[in-house]
Amino acid sequence: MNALIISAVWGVVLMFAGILLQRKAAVRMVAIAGMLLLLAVNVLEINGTILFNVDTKGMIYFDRFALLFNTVAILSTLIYFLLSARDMEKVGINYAEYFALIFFIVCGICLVTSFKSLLILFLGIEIVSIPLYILTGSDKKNLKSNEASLKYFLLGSFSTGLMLMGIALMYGATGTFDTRFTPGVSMQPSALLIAGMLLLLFSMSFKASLAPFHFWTPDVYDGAPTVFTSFMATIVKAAVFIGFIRLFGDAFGLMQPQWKLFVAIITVATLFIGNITAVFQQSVKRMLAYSSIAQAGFMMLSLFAMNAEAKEGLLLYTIAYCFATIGIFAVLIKLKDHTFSGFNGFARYQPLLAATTTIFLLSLAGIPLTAGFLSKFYMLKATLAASNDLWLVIFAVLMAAISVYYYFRVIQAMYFKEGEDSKIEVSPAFKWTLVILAVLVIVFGIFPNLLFSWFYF
Amino acid sequence: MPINYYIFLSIALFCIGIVGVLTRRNAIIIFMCIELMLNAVNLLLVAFSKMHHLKAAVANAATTVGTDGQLFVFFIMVVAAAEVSVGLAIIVMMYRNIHSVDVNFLNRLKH
Amino acid sequence: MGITQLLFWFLSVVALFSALMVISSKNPVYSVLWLIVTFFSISGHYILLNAQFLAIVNIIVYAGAIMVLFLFVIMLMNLNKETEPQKNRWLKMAGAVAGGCLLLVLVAALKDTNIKQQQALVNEGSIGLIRNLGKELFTTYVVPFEISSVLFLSAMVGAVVIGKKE
Amino acid sequence: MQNALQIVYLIPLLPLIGFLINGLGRKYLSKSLISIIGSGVILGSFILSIWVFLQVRGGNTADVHYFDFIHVDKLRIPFAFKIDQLSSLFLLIITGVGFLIHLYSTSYMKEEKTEHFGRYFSYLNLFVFSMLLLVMSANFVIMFIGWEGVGLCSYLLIGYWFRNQEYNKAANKAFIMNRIGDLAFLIAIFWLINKLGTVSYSEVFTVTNLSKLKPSDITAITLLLFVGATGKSAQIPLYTWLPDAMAGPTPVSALIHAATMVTAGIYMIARSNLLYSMSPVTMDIVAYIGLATALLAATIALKQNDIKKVLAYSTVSQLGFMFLALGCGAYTAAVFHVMTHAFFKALLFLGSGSVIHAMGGEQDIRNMGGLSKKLKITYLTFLIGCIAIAGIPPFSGFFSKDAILLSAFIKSPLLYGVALFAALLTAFYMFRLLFITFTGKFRGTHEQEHHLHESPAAMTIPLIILAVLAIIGGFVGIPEVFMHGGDKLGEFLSPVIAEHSEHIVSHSTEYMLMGLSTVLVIIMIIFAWTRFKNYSQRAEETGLGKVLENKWYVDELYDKIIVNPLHRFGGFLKNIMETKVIDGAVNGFGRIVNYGSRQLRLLQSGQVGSYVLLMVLSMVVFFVVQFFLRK
Amino acid sequence: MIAVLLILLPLLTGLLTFFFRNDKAVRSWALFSSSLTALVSVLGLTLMKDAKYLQFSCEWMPALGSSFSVQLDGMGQLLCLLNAIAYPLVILATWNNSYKRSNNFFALMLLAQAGMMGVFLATDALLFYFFWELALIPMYFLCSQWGGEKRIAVTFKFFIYTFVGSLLMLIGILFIQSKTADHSFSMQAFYDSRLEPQDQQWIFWLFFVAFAIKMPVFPLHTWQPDTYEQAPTATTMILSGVMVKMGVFGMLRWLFPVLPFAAFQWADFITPLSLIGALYASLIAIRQDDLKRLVAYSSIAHIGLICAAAFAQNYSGFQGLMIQMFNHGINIIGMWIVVEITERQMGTRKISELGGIAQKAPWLAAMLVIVALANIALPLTNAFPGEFLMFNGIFSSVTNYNIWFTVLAGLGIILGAIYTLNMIRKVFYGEMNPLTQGVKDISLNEKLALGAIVAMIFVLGVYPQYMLNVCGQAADALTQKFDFVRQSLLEGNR
Repeated sequence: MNALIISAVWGVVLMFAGILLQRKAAVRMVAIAGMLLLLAVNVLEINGTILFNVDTKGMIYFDRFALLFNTVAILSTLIYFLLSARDMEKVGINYAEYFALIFFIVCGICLVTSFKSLLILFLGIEIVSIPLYILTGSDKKNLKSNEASLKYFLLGSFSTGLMLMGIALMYGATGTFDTRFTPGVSMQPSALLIAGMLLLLFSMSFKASLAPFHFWTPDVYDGAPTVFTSFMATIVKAAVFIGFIRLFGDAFGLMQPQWKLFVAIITVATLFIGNITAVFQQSVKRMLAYSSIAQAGFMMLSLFAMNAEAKEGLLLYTIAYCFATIGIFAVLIKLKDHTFSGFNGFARYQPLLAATTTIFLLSLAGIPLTAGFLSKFYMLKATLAASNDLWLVIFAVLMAAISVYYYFRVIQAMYFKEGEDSKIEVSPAFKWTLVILAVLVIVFGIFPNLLFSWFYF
Repeated sequence: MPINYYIFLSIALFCIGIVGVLTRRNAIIIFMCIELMLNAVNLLLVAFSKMHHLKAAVANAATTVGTDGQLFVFFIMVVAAAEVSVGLAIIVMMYRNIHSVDVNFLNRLKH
Repeated sequence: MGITQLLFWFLSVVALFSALMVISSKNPVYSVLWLIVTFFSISGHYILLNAQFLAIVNIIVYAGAIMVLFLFVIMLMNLNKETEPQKNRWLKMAGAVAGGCLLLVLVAALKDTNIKQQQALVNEGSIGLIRNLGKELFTTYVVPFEISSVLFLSAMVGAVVIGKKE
Repeated sequence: MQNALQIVYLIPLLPLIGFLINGLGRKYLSKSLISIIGSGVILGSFILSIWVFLQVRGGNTADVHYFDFIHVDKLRIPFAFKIDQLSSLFLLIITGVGFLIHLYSTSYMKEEKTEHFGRYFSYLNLFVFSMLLLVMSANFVIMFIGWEGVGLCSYLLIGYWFRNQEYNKAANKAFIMNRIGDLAFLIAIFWLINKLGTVSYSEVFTVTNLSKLKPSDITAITLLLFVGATGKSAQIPLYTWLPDAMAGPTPVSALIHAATMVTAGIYMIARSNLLYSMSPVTMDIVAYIGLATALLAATIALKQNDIKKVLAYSTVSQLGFMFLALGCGAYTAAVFHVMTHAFFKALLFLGSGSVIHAMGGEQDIRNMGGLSKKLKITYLTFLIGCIAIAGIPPFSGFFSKDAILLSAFIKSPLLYGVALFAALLTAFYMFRLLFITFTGKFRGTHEQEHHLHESPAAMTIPLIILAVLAIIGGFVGIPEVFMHGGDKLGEFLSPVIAEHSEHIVSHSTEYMLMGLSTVLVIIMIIFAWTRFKNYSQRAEETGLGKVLENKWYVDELYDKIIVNPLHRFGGFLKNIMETKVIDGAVNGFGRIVNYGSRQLRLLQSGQVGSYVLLMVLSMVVFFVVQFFLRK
Repeated sequence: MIAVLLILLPLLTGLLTFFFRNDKAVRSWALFSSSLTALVSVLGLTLMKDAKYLQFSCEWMPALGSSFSVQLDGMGQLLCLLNAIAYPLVILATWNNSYKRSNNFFALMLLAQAGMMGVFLATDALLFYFFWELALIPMYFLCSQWGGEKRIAVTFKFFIYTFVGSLLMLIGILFIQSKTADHSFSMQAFYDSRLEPQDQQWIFWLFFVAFAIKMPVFPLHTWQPDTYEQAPTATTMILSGVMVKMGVFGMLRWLFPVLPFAAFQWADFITPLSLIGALYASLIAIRQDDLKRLVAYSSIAHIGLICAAAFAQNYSGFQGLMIQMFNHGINIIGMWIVVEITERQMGTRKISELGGIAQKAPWLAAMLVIVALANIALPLTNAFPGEFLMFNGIFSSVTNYNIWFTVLAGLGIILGAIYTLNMIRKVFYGEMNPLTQGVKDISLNEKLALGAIVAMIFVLGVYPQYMLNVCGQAADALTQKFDFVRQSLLEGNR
């Protein structure tokens, strides 16, 4: 609750900051301070001190899982600010508003991770989406940005329509919007309920960019200003997954036989399309878009497994994925040329950045000693524990092997290809943040206990 | 009224909306079709709310069961309004740049 | 065949017909007008279901505000002539067919649900009245109500960010 | 009490030391020093061998165990020596003849550069070491070690002049052909281990253990061992390497490819005579193969013009005789022939070496002739050698060969007949060689004639000693018919070799056979004399002669049916199988992924309409699956 | 403590090496640290045999049921020793090669060593997997940074190939772990997990493919010749000398004891496969004109033989291949050193362009001949006892075709003799050509390295018993597993 309210409030604060403060650095400071505050209050809430006592009539419930995820999300956003906040200046003049919107998105994320009523889910998803439409289009002179935002908007509201229809049907079947409707209904689920569930599955898949509802992702991620791509490809996507797993855990927990098959199909399709298509990309940005689809496919395994391990794993996965991707994007933003050849000879001129980028890429590829490996490992473990059909696991693993192909292309470009120095200047602070991030990725990869000691829920 | 009628009616409207989205290429009209879909949902919700209310009213005449459905419709309208403001803004921005609202011209980003 | 039935059928036919006109008429302005017709018929349905509040809101917000906004925009871009070039007709066909399939499938799926005998209470019941709704909204649903303010805020900011000239 | 024979390890150790010194110090030592060390160590082990021999005569045999070479659970392979009649006898032959040849080499190899001189002697010592290991070993594995060791040394020595690729090819050929044999030997060893769990002679050749073996096993093992022997001892089908091995320096040919190494096969079979006696099938095969080899080689030798090639083929054919003897169960006779053959063949080779030395490297006898005047000693000793090999009493060859023929006669008169024929051929081609080389008039170039000279003492002395041995060597095995208990050798070896072929032939027949062979041999010699006493250049050989000159085209045959196909197959694998098929499959997978990627990204058409369409269609599919396909 | 040191030493020194600047210092440092590691491993073999030195275990990921537990047992000890002494030799032999950014080069080399050590030591499946990859990653960078002109593509193939294998293995590990009693990754738990035979049947392949790719066994070998050809020679030495053994080791440590039934039942399929692979490789080697590729293929042939011996699944076979792993490592490194010297001096690897080197470089030739003869397992060289026992194992394996398998394997050694001797003949004997005129004999550091190798060749060839004693226990344990399997199958039939 703390984070929810304060993020909303801080959004407003930033809107005023935009008017009152002239210097952009000051605005940035306010934003970063806000994130720190959010982090603090959220950690406080984990430890049981709730600042605002609001009776939500059981529509919102912050359990440990939600809070932990919120912490992760806020932390990632903080890191994201530290690394890339400076680069938002280049996007447009409404510097403060961007921050405000991001804070609103965080507010929405808090809703999506902790809803107990479909109404809240709906509102949360919308609060997340609408600012994203805007951030996508925020580079107003850039046709790609415009196009991306329009596409995103049209397809997004279309999927909202689907979701609402699903909710309506469910309401018809159960007579309530509460996700904890009586299991008596779900014993012999009516056609209405199933249809509603499927529609929700579709719309959530859309938001999480899972095949075959992923088509908006590459275009939007590619067209949006890279700064914001970084944000929406990581934290937002992860949040949607938490909402996803909540919805299917709470509402449809007893209907697994009905949806397991579809989740499996979607997972396979996502892994396949994401990985295979990424192979042939020429632009790293677009490759990362596809890779985010592929990673989503892996996260989907947690939904398939739907057990405690899966939840832990999803959190770990979020951390690994967000950290690595944010790091890579932060470097990518600095580069002029977003194609693979843009990285040629990078290691020669920016050894430190190259090294950290390599670590992030290895983590994404799921190489041991990085958090990425453990998270994938967890997903596979959870899936195996949940069901005995290995074909899914083996498929996922083969796809992971393919993913190595495109991630390592970047490494090859950086280390083994000659290229001219793309004169980029980075602040020491940036460097050190990046290094710390890389170290975190490694540490979580070797001593996951540091996290698991939190994770008891 | 049998609830099925409402279900079919709203599904029909919903699908008409989808068909509109599929067949038209004017961004504004596509957006209008989406609004149509939302309205179909609204209708359905109201119908369901009345249905549940009827079910509950048998036991107790003064029940308020079903209000939530109608309130949800209210919220949908709120959101729809918000979406419209943003959406139209985006479309206008688009129009400023390429002087067209034809979605077929949205093909810089592909593959 | 009471009056309500008649009204129901009439409104349904109007709604469907106007909806079809929305997607089929060449001229955007006509589409908008047809959509307004649809909304009115839906509002009629609301009244039929004794949900007066929603009926009014529907007319004010949708037909009144939103549709007018659309109309403005269209006028602004003077798209009011039949400019829209024909989409590739195969794609059109495919779209229509796909939508039709979806309709068929859904109808077939939902035609005999366990609630198909149940009735939707028509032209009586008081939950649709503004008093009940208001009470509910500001007691139980106050939190979502407040949250939706955040939504509006972001939408507003967004509209400004996008719309403002640089 | 500590057995006096403990110190036999010195016998192989000395040559090893010599090898190390000469090998490592070949850059720094002087030739004389090298020759002293090289021959000295052999002399040392020769003296030791004599001492050992006397010990054994005194009935003091022993299994000397040093350490466990390999010991994995039940299988225990000790590094141990077996000193008994057989091995001690071979010790004498090897070290004795070996020493003489070392001595001979000191002057024969004078012209070599010092380091190559050192290399030569180190190889020679190494060879003696391995050979000693072979004969002294107390189990098959250690024997195998020596077995491969001698193969290695012969490889090194054949390729001694490594600048000449032909020689190197010959060396490779020798090694690889030996390897083929060795493989069979190895498998036999595994078979023994598998069945008996041991490889020590003292444990294998016990009634209890042998009775454990099924006849089929015995046949298999003996046959495999025999295949091994054919490799080492140049029998059909693996004999072709030996003639090529003449690429090495002549003393090497004398030592390795005549006197010692090639007899390893005979030693091995004699060693395991108990096994062989239990498998008549193998015995027959051995006999026939031996006989065939003897005959074939003899026929080839008829038409060879390279002095060393003739001797080489005669060696092959003599080895054939020995195997015949083994096949007839006359192990003693075989060993006896090994001994005598060692004497006179070494003598002949060294003699030929002397000739070549005198001719300044010329080996083709057609360019020689009338050398008897210039090279008196060489001529005489060579003559003795020829008489010995031809088997004229009382020269050594007579007794051994006669024993073989007799055993053949006992087995079957047919065998005897063919063997006798081969023996006659032997006499013929040997004297052909002798006459063409030493009689008539000189046919070489002028400077060669000018260059002619008798070899130095270091070369002639060994010749003389060997000549004497070639004469008297036979008296250790005088047949019963002449002198009761004359067969000293038989008695001596009786403990190790169970001679089962009893003398069932009457003395009269035996006399008759001897007479017959002797007379025929003499006739042959005279015939050869008439044909070749003043030989002159002949026209190209034709018909059978040509076939013989080309060694029945056996090498060409092997190339055709084995070497070339193998080569071509290898090429096929390298160029087609590896690159196209297997690696192609691997890369193909990558290509498929790439192609799929290129196709799949076309799905991302950039059109909102098509996106929605795809979404709707997949929705429809999902609904259909859920509501109409799943039950 | 020894066990931990063996991992930590190269790991830490390796990480430190990144920060060196001066080239000479880097080399000396690398040599020093690797010699230290060698010393430690020797210590573990001689003075500190006691279990308390050779074992270490502490909590790592309790949540996952995985612990950081390492142990130095017989087979591991040999391979650790190999790994430890290989490095000083390699560094010494390639002392004069110049690398740009040599600090990174040696750092990565040492990291790879740490990884391999870990593989040989780990007694926890997850830990094993970690090290398995840790050994691979530095190799990837080494090869594609300092390799030949086609390095990037080739190395990448190598990486993906191996990575696919190890991922499959990961699934296998996970599956077995989910079947263990206490859901732990510890080796003991794995050994005690009595999987259903029909489960074993296919889990077996998840593991075997991974190991087969690593070894490599025909037909999964095609990455190997290219990689060996393209990689920098020092790396190639490590790859073929030590890393290849990871596959065999993994098989013996993690596959056979865990899935004995499957291992037993697939033996009749895999043995001929690997033997055919050995022949196949030898035949190709006969036709090779490239020195490096020739050695590479000969290595494939040897590994094929080792794999076959492993699937003989009896005491003799296990003992043989255990010491053979060590000896083959030594010999192949020797081969590479010679090849490397030749290439560096002549600037070509084409056998057809070389010849007569022996005249100018007798030492080089002598060393080569010795190493080559060891490579074809001549008696009294170190390879003989190993191959002898392996053959014996194959011959006495429990199958109807044991004789034929032995014959196949035997053909292998004949072919081995053919290509090895031909190589010697063409490269070192014969007349010199203008190219080889300029050859110089080997320098001191190379003499030292090769001398050490030759010394080992002979010592271990004359007295192999020591090695056999070291790994006897491990072989015994494995054999008992399979005796048990055969027993139970017999009873099953009855």
